[in-house]
Amino acid sequence: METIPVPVLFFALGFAAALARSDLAVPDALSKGLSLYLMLAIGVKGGVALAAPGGAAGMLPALAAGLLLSFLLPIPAYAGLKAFTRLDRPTAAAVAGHYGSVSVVTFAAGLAAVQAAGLRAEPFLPAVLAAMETPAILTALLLARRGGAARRPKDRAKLLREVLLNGSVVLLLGSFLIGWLGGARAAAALSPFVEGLFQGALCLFLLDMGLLAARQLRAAPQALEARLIAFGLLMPLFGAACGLAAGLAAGLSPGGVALMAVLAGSASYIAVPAAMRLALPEADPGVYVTLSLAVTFPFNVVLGIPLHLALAQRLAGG
Amino acid sequence: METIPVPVLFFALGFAAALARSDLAVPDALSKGLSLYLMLAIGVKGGVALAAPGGAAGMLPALAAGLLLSFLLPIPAYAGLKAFTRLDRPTAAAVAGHYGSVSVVTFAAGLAAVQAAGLRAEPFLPAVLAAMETPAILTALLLARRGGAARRPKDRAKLLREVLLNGSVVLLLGSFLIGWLGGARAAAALSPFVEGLFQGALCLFLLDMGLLAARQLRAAPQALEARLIAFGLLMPLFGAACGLAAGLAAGLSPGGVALMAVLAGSASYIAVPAAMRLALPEADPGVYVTLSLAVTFPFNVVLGIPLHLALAQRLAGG
Amino acid sequence: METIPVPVLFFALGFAAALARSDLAVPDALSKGLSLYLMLAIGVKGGVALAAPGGAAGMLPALAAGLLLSFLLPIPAYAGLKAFTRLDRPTAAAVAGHYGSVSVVTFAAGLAAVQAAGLRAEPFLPAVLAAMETPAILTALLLARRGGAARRPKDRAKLLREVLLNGSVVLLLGSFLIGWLGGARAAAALSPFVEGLFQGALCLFLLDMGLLAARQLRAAPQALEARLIAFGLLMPLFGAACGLAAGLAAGLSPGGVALMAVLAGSASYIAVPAAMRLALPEADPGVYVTLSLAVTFPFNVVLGIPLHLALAQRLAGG
Amino acid sequence: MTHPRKRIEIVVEAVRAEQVTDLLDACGASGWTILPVVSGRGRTGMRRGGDLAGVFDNVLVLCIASEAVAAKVLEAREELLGARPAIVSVSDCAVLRAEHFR
Amino acid sequence: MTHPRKRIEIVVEAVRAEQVTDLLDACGASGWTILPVVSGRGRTGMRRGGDLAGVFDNVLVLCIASEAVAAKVLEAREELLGARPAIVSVSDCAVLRAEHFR
Amino acid sequence: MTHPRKRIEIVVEAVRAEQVTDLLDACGASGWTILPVVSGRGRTGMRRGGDLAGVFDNVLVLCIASEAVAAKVLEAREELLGARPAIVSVSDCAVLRAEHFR
Ligand SMILES: Nc1ncnc2c1ncn2[C@@H]1O[C@H](COP(=O)(O)O)[C@@H](O)[C@H]1O
Ligand SMILES: Nc1ncnc2c1ncn2[C@@H]1O[C@H](COP(=O)(O)O)[C@@H](O)[C@H]1O
Ligand SMILES: Nc1ncnc2c1ncn2[C@@H]1O[C@H](COP(=O)(O)O)[C@@H](O)[C@H]1O
Ligand code: NA
Ligand code: NA
Ligand code: NA
Repeated sequence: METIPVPVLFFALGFAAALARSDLAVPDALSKGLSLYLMLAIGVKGGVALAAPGGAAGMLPALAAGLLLSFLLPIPAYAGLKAFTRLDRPTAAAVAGHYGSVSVVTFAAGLAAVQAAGLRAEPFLPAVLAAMETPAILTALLLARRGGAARRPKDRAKLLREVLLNGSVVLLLGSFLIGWLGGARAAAALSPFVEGLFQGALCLFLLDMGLLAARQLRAAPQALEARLIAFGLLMPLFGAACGLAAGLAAGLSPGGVALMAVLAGSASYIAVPAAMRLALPEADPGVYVTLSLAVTFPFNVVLGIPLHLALAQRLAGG
Repeated sequence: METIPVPVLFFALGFAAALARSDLAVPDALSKGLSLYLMLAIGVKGGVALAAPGGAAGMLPALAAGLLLSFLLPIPAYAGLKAFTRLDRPTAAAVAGHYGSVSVVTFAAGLAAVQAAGLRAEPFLPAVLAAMETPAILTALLLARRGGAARRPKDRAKLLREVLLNGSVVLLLGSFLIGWLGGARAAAALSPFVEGLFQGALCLFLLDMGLLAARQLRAAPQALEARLIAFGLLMPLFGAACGLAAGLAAGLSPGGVALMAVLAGSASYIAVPAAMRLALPEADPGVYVTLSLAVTFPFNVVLGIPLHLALAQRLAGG
Repeated sequence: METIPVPVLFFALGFAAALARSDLAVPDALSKGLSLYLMLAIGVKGGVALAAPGGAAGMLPALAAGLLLSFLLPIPAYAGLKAFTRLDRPTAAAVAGHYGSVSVVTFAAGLAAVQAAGLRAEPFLPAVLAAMETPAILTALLLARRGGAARRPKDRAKLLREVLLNGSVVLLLGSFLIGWLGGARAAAALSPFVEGLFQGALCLFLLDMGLLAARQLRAAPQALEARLIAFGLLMPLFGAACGLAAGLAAGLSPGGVALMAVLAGSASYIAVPAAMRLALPEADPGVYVTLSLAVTFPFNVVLGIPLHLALAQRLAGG
Repeated sequence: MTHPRKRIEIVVEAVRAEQVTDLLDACGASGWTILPVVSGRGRTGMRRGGDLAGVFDNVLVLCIASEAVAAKVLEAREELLGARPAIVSVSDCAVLRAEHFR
Repeated sequence: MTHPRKRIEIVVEAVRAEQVTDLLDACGASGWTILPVVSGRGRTGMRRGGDLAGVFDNVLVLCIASEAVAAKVLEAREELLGARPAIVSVSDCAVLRAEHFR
Repeated sequence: MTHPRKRIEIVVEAVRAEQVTDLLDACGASGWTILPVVSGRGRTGMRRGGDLAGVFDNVLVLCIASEAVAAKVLEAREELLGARPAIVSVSDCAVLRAEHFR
């Protein structure tokens, strides 16, 4: 108990409250506001740190590793789903896309855990986070479309915009850039906002995620088939293992290796579902939202992060 | 003027603005967000303090006193309403339930006043606050149902859930528990959030309460009958007197005694109205919301709290 | 780049994101909440500083100058619009009203720039800001009504209320008064809220303003006629010149002179549009919202403020 | 190509919306949609949401159903309405894809 | 069991909603309901709310009224609409509890 | 004084609303209005918004159009609906100011 991070306790509180059918609820506008805040804060803090002397050392290999992971991870995910579950092709492809992409809040919780363990992490990881959001969507579409019908050009343009310019990527990268441009000036002006409030905002947001996850579990029991749950627990471990390897190969510090594992092991629950709903209307959102939000997210936050952190410390020294 | 607390001035600003029919308004989602924040902050701060050595001393008698007050206060309230006003039985019972229960924001304003007076309060009072929210609802239902119709089982289950697991109780108790489990760790991580912002959030919320109270006064003039207003002013004094006595009997410090009086004298305006609307549809919400929000709440915040504080200092030494 | 303030970079980020049709969006309730916060914080900080010894020196001439500017600036604006554009009378009058009035966020950005330049500003300027919000509305109505139809009395009463008691004036002046009454007490209690968060909240709000401005540009191309754009760029310069002169005449410090120029050069995008939609339904909101929000606001934030600051430092010494 | 159905529209307190949709389900309706309401006026006076407890919020429940289901719903009117603030109206409409509506 | 009434539906600027409901009250309607609108298109182009002043917000006003009241409302159309963005439509419906609707 | 029109009402996923209004525009409708939806039930089960990605949000699209435009819209039903969650209903109404509605 002593060692469970406080934000995780708030996740558990929300989860338990919703399972018990409490009417506790966080207004939509507040959830969205908190998620904007977290992206802004993560971006600015990363950018500011990047501007410090030596901050960019090792960025390119890490970015390349992140892009590659996001592009490639959907392929084993899809293969696994087709081999072991009865999901139709579009739904399997859509699910696979979620696991190549990443979850901002899982990263935030990982960052907090890394810092609580007294480790530092490379400042450019928020840029890696942003870079990993969208490639997986393209892979998922390719997986779904093999032999499928062509899309109308207008839809395709809209989809490309959605994928490349989706709000979270823009805000993350933009804030990162601003933090980097602003440097010490930005740090001084924004520190009470992006540092002081971070933990509190994360707690409130995780409370809401707990509520949403448990409610989703109840709303979409079709995703609760045993083999799907197994996928939702094993795939993040497989992804994290790849992330660990990639982080080590990219020469990151122990904290950075842990966060690469957290990223690769996490699954998107905002950007990818929205893109999939538009691009693959035949895929069942009840399956991919439930797996990502209600199975993999809790698993990562509660068990995955401490595990990856311990492994990273072992393997990378620290 | 010098001595009116700043949050109370914001309440007055909102009240005056709405009376003058200004279009100043706080968005719903923001009010709800602020109220979640206040409960989380009160809970965490209390829990953290409880974890400190000696923090739990005297908790059980205070909890017992709070439960008893919440169960019993509706009875004299109901008797008074039936004797001196013309309210029908369900409405009288519903009103009575509000006065046995408590108001989180009145407690927050009381806490701020206690601290401004240089006093400390027992850290477990947030738990007492949570414990006092719901027993009064059960008493109110018993008062209304004497000889009344039986409810459908499904409704009854829903109602029980609403009563026992209502959002504010769950969040208050959950945050309290998390603060207690997290201890110093939670304090360090969350202090800028739960301490630094508290006064500001309270000001903004009280601004909104002022707007809501004055608008409710204008919307429901039926609650403005002289005898009802008299009830809305005298009942909190009676409740506070009982709270004062209970606090002294439980051996609390002067700040704690003052806050027990504040709790017992306060009336619910979130949890109880919602429960009553479901459980006693025949009761007139125009009466109970107006009395609690627009008569008793302002009275407590402006006059009640300083009065109880002065009395508690007298009677408990300090 | 080094010298562009961080909040302005967030404006640029929002503007660019919306131009590129990203789906980045700030929930309505959050925008409104941030705007309430900024008014509360500006008001309280000003009031607290006013309460310090010597804080009120020079307030009356500045207030008088502000009122005069707000009453009179719509007249040259209207004359210019009638002479050089083809706007109908009600629309020209409505536009003119926006330029006599002021923009709270432009003021906030100006304040941040003044402080970043190491200057101080008179603490009573938030009161001048509040005083300048509404007189311009009356002038605009007179300009529109010359020879026009009389209004129904009920509408007139409603309009007067809207004008005199509009939410931003009430909250600004009320917070100012509370800061002044509360003095050091208010400062101590609210400082983490009104000081610590100010820059961060301003960044988030400017991000949203950038999104809104660019979206408005795309939604109302009729306002993009060359002569209207020219008006939207020249009028703020003319206004700022008058503000500069008035600030010097009122004997303000360099920072104060700069802020008088910022105020006089800014255009309203909340209070005045709402009032004009009610009072002058024949006027085209597509024109006045677009000019104020999407032409003049960005111009002021990006170019106007540094220009006025440089001029003020020249002319007022400092 | 289109098929005749009944369009039932009920304005009711938000706290009581679930009772109404439970009733629609029980009467055999194949679906319903709940829309938010800003404010309303009726016999019980103005109802404008925004109070913290939500007791003054209304919603509008829309249900498209067969004549038979609609008749059942209207018969249950006492349970539906009782003394509470609420209005019910019914009109004719036509739908695509008859198989989607009972 | 049910009684014929008119269902009047008006989409209008949010800032002007109170003028419409005042008119409905003046014409003798016994009630109305205001629903929020996300966005709309009409002669005056796209209207999507979310601007800070709220001038581009629409609402939908729903009023169920007797034939006589509806006729009065439609007669007042100039006052109701003038040059402003707004649409008005009327259809037939049936209500329970006739005494609740004038 | 009033003119007969068709009132088309479509409940559809929020992420797909733009496809529907594009289709209405293409069929020649002179306008439409989008209303928010709190929750709904249909063949595909409960849909309650509030998930962070917005994939479970519905909206209601209202379009008043001439008989001819309405017929075109209904003909496009496959494009409109396909396999997706959505319902379409049509009823009769009358409008003021015919020139405002095609
Ligand atoms: N004639 C009406 N037309 C439209 N909505 C109505 C009408 N009467 C009542 N309502 C709505 O139904 C709610 C409850 O009505 P009531 O039970 O009459 O107070 C009101 O708050 C309105 O939102
Ligand atoms: N044919 C239509 N069907 C449904 N809503 C419409 C229609 N025409 C206009 N509207 C709505 O009425 C508002 C004002 O219309 P207008 O006055 O034509 O600009 C629009 O923003 C739409 O929300
Ligand atoms: N019979 C109905 N009456 C009203 N709304 C319905 C009905 N059936 C479905 N809906 C709405 O249409 C959405 C999609 O329906 P479906 O495609 O059947 O899942 C549902 O979520 C409801 O909001
Ligand atoms: Na991943
Ligand atoms: Na009480
Ligand atoms: Na100006």
